[in-house]
Amino acid sequence: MTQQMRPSLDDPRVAIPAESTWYEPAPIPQTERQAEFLTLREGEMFVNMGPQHPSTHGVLRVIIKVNGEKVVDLDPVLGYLHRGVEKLCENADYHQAICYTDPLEYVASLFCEAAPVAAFEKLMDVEVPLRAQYIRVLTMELNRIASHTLFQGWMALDLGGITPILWAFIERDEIVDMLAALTGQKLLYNYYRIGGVNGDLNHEFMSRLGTWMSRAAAQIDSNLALINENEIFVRRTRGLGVLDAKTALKMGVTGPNLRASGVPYDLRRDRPYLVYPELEFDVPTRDEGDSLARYLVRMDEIKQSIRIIDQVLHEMPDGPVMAKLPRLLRPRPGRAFGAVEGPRGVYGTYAISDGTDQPFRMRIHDPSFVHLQLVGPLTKGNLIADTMAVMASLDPVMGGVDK
Amino acid sequence: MKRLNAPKGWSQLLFTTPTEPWAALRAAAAAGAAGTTATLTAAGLRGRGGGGFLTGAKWQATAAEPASQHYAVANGYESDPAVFTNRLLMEENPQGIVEGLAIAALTVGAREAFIAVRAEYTEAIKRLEAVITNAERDGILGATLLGTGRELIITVRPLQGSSMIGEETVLMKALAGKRGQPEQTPPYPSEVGYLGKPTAVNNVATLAAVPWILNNGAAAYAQIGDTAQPGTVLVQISGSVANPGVLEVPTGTLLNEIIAAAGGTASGAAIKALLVGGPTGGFIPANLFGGTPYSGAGLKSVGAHIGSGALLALDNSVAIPELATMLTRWCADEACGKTIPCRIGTRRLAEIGQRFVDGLAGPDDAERLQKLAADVTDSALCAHEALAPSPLLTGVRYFASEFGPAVAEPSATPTSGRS
Amino acid sequence: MAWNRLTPAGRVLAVLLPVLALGGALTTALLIAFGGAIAATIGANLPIVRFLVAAVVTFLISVPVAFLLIYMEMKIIALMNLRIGPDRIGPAGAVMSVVHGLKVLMKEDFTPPSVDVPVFTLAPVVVYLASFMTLLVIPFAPELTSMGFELGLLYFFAIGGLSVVGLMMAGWSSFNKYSLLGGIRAAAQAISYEIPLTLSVVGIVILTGSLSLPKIVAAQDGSFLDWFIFRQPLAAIIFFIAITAEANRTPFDNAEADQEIVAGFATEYSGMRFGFFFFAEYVNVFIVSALFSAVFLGGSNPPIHINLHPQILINLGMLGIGLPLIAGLAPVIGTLLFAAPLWFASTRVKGWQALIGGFLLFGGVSTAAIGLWAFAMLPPVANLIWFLIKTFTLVFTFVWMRGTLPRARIDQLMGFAWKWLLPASLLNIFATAFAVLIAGR
Amino acid sequence: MPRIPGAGLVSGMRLTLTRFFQPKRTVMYPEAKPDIAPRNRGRLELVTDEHGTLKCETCFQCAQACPIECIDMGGTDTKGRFAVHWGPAEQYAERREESAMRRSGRTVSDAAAATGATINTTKVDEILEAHDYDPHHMLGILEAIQGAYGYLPVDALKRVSGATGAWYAMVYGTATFYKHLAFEPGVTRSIAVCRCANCLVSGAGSVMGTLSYEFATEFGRAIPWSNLRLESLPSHLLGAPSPLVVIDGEPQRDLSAKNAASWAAALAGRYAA
Repeated sequence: MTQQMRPSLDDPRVAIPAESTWYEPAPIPQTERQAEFLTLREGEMFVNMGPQHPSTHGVLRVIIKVNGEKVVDLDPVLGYLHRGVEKLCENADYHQAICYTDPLEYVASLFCEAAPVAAFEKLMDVEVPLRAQYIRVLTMELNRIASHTLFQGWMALDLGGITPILWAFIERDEIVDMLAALTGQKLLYNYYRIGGVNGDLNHEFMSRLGTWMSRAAAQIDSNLALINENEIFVRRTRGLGVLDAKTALKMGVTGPNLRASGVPYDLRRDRPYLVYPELEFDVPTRDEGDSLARYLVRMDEIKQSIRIIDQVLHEMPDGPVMAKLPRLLRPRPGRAFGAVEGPRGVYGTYAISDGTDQPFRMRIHDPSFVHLQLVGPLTKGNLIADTMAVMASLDPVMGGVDK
Repeated sequence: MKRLNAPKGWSQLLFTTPTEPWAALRAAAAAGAAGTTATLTAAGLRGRGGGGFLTGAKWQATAAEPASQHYAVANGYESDPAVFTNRLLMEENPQGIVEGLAIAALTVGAREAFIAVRAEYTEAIKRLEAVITNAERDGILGATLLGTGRELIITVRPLQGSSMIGEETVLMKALAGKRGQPEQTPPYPSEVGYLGKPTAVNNVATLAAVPWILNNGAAAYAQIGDTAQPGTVLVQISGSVANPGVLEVPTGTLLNEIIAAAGGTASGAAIKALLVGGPTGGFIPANLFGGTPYSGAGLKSVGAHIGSGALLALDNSVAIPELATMLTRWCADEACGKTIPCRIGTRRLAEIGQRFVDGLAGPDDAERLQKLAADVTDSALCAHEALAPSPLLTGVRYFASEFGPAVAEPSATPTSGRS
Repeated sequence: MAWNRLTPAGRVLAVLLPVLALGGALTTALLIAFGGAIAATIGANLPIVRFLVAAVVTFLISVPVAFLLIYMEMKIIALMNLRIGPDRIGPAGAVMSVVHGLKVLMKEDFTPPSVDVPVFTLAPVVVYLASFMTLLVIPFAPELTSMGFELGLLYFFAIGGLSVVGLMMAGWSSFNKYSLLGGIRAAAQAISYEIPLTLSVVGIVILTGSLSLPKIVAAQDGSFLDWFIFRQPLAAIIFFIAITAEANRTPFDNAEADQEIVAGFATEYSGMRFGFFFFAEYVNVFIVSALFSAVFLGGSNPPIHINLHPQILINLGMLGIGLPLIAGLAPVIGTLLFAAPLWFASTRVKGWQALIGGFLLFGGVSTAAIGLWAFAMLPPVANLIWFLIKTFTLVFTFVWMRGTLPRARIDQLMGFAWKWLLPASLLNIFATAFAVLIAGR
Repeated sequence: MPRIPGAGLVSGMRLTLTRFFQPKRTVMYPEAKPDIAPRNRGRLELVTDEHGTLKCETCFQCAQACPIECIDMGGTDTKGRFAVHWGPAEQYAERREESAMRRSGRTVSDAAAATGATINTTKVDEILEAHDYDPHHMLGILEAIQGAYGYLPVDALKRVSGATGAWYAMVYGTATFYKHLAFEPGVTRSIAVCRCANCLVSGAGSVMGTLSYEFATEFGRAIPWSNLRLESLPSHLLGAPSPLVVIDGEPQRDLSAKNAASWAAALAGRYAA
């Protein structure tokens, strides 16, 4: 009489005597996720982080397979913030569509407006007045600084330092208050219009900007001193999550994450838009490609942004801030792609018009979504704590990822 | 519509003009507020407007409420278009009503009092005003009340435009010239009433009994009628009876006796049902006439209420579902629109009723009717809404066969939504 | 019975007074009957009684200490963050942490369904017990040491190491992967740092020849140059780093790294059970600071001995009948004296306001005066104050570090302990032993 | 990274200690309000011009343009009368309400107001004087105005609102609530049907059903393009036969339960002709 055998519960490859089925029936996986549990090896376990977790930047869910502290595999689960923005935009007219794109990137929402506005302007062949272009550059660079300062705080917070985030918020609040004086809102500005901007610079904004500019560089430098030189911080980020230039280009990485890998690609210089060709600025790059490099590239960009703002304030011409446009916009049938260089990478919008007052199709490209797929490859083999460091250094914003 | 002669043995007091005018007012002034309320409480006089509060307790609460001013209001506004009990009372016994209101004002410490009357009742207004003018001339009312130096101004206020004004919170608003929509109670008008001040609101039928009680003693009143709710009430009986008219009956009189007092059926055909309480009242089938006393508790147990005091005798020529649906539609049209279950629910109730009438009712309409009625009743802000489903409910309860198979089959006696 | 007419306070009194009277009478009777026997029993078992009293007292002071430390942490970090921090409850928000404690007490004490209930319930108790039991050997002052026995240092390390058991229990029983990771991290970290911690004080043990904390403190008597931090600087650095890890403080707070493993071993805890972990953490901070100041900063010794013993002690018996008179009149006269300037300062000040102000001022001034007198005249008070100053300076340093530094990674942390601290502490032992040998002491 | 190990940590510690003593940036919110720019558009509100008149014209363009439909205004009550519900009464102003009435589909029945003409308000002033400008006598005032003009002119309501200090919304609400108050000028004739239980039993229901079907309107409203109103009688006349139908104040006596439906159809036919 041969003994009946069955696969073990712990390891399906091991056969054990089947008597045990009397009290331990072999589980039949109902879902793909359950089936994954059968692949666990000795000493491994799944740890489910998020969608509610202190450091998943919103509602990201990451399922980590760990062996002790070591990350064996990592699976980001998206969609907890999905609102169907593209579809909403396709059911709104061209002006209304802009306000749906704002909350995609709630940290630097001006860039998410700028991309569809650029696409629509190409679609309608609108000439934006020069002053409006300067104002756009000014506000976008301010927003970039706000975003990067906040990134610095987040990065430190994810590594366990609690003070930088509060200092970062002080800086960010000043910029955001300044933009609120101009646009009327602190978070979702909804300031750019097809053919210009909604309202000229006002005294309130200019006075706040002047106060801030007079000490911004020194203050940000001083804030940076807390963690840039810190041994613990540097040791935790140096050499962590190294992304080489080839992989980065293959994966479609853009923005500071790409420049930290040594590829000097910046849309502002390489595919110029607005008045960037007339302005003088450097594109900071680094060759290491690790988390520290991604952090430092962003900190260098803050200085370049301050430089751009300085030039814009000196060169801004007088004139109208809004092109003459009909009330109801009905572009000719056609298609257009507009893109801007944001604090996280290239924000793009691809719009197709069918001649009505609503876009027939509107596709939104968000860099955070692209960068999030790097988390897996970059963290495998590192520790749980490094997952947070890598994720923070990639700086994803879940609003744009889930759209 | 006329007054009917009551059978022998029924106490008649509301229409009796006091033999000695203003004696009760003087007695009340002598007894003081506490004495008056004690007498009324001992007599067991309860409000005739529907709430059934002890009048003495109500006045005591109003007087005890600290405020710069108190008011007294006589509610002579009849909600139902075809009920004339109050009108008859105001025309025949204005003296008793004015005196009762003066006693109320004296007790609660009011310097101003109103009699709210339907603007159509020109004769009643004339007679009430005559009494007031004479009293002011004699120095009994007006600038000096009974010569004490306190003032008491009684004004007759004609109102019209909405049948909701009969509700006391609505009456407060209508008097103040606002939209006639009810308010959440409590606070009752005895705490927050006319212009936000404590106000004693009483039906004219209640007030007319007050001088009689003070003249003849509390014990005499307490012996009349039902023990829980002593006294007499005014009833208007109409429909297929031989002598339609207004009748003063002691509480607790059986419905049978009331029909008999009105002379029985007019056509000789048997009375199938009695609609008790006006448009928001309930149908009572003939087999319950003998066992149902005309009192608040007695009527409530069979799904009806005293309401405006209207009794409508129905013979076999009337289809109950059709009448119930029309009454519900009246309730829907008169809804003030403040409570949404009332505004929309009564309309839906009427639609369900119409489906029964047309024979289009679905199998679940009976259940839906009960659920919706329970919702409307539970969310009620005023009596109108709380009672609006009762025609349909009592119709379904007692005349299920007329509503067709959808209602008749599920069970013999479907429970009412409230219970 | 006029019970209904009594106020609540009156009812309490009406119940309490007879009970107290009865209890007092009974106690008196018992004392009269068995007083001698009781006294004899106490006298015969003095160490046990002493231990019990000390345990109760340390348990009672551990809670206010935790409250004070929580408040310090909130306030200091807030100020470093350019915030204001707690400021609503109490003066400068000082009562905030007490309110936090009350809040924790009133929260639902939830036991998740899958946990190992006995272990889950015991874990906070073990952790809290371990931390407050180490308070017993802290030499607050030579006269104020609860249990100044020999082997005190060893006792401290042994009992302090017990808290790891509690953390492991919490992590294992919670049926939560974060808790498990947190518990194991805590265990690994504590065991690794126990070794450099213990080895770093061996040099001092060699120098003093004793494991008793009072004796170590006594060995540092003299000026601040006699403190062991100057004689054993390497040991002091190792010891400081090790106690930071022992107390689970930033940058070594991996066991409850909220950015990584939510709340570590305490993830599944709520209500007062979480409160016990929380309190234990802060009591631990106080204890390790106290230990550092005792071992390296001279404990209760003043930095410089200044002979400030003015012989102005009034012989109270000399006053005779005047003593109660002065004791009674001094507050009245003092209050009036302090109230007078307030009263004359502004016409808007009402009489009673001036009197209350005067009384408070008098209270403050007289308390300060008595405190100064006690500091000058009573050595235990002065010693305690020096000890607390040193301890709280260290507590401030810990909070300051929390406000500044990010967290070290767990492998770097372990590597640091085994690759750097352990060799360094061994080096320290050899150097000290060699020096002692050379000096011939 | 600095050469000396730990120097970075120490410099960080030094920085936090300096910040420890620096002035704090907290805004003590309930006591001190944050510095909000005048352009801030945090909350939807109705703004007024320099004369205190609301700038909103109730053109509904904002509600149409709002992509997430958070702006809404207007609605109908059970009576089929228009009632604006846009925020609390304090946000109303006369200009808004009129245009709300005008634009929301309800024709402004007051032709004078619709064309911008005004009425002679001396009689209104007399009535107000007689009622002592007391807003608590609103019902009496409105009834007197209806008595004087035959209907309630919008100008008169404005005048009442201005003189008594009552919100126009309240005046308007009161005027629309009570059924005996009418907005339509020139409606002189009425067909009134009693709806008491007696009459319903004896055929008033079928009269009403037929009439409202034939005239395509509800009871309580004017019949479009005519000077006729369908009313439900506020009270039954004493001694009238049932069912009771009153045409222009004249009780109709040739009705009974049997012929009610055919009688109503004949009546409607007569009026249609």
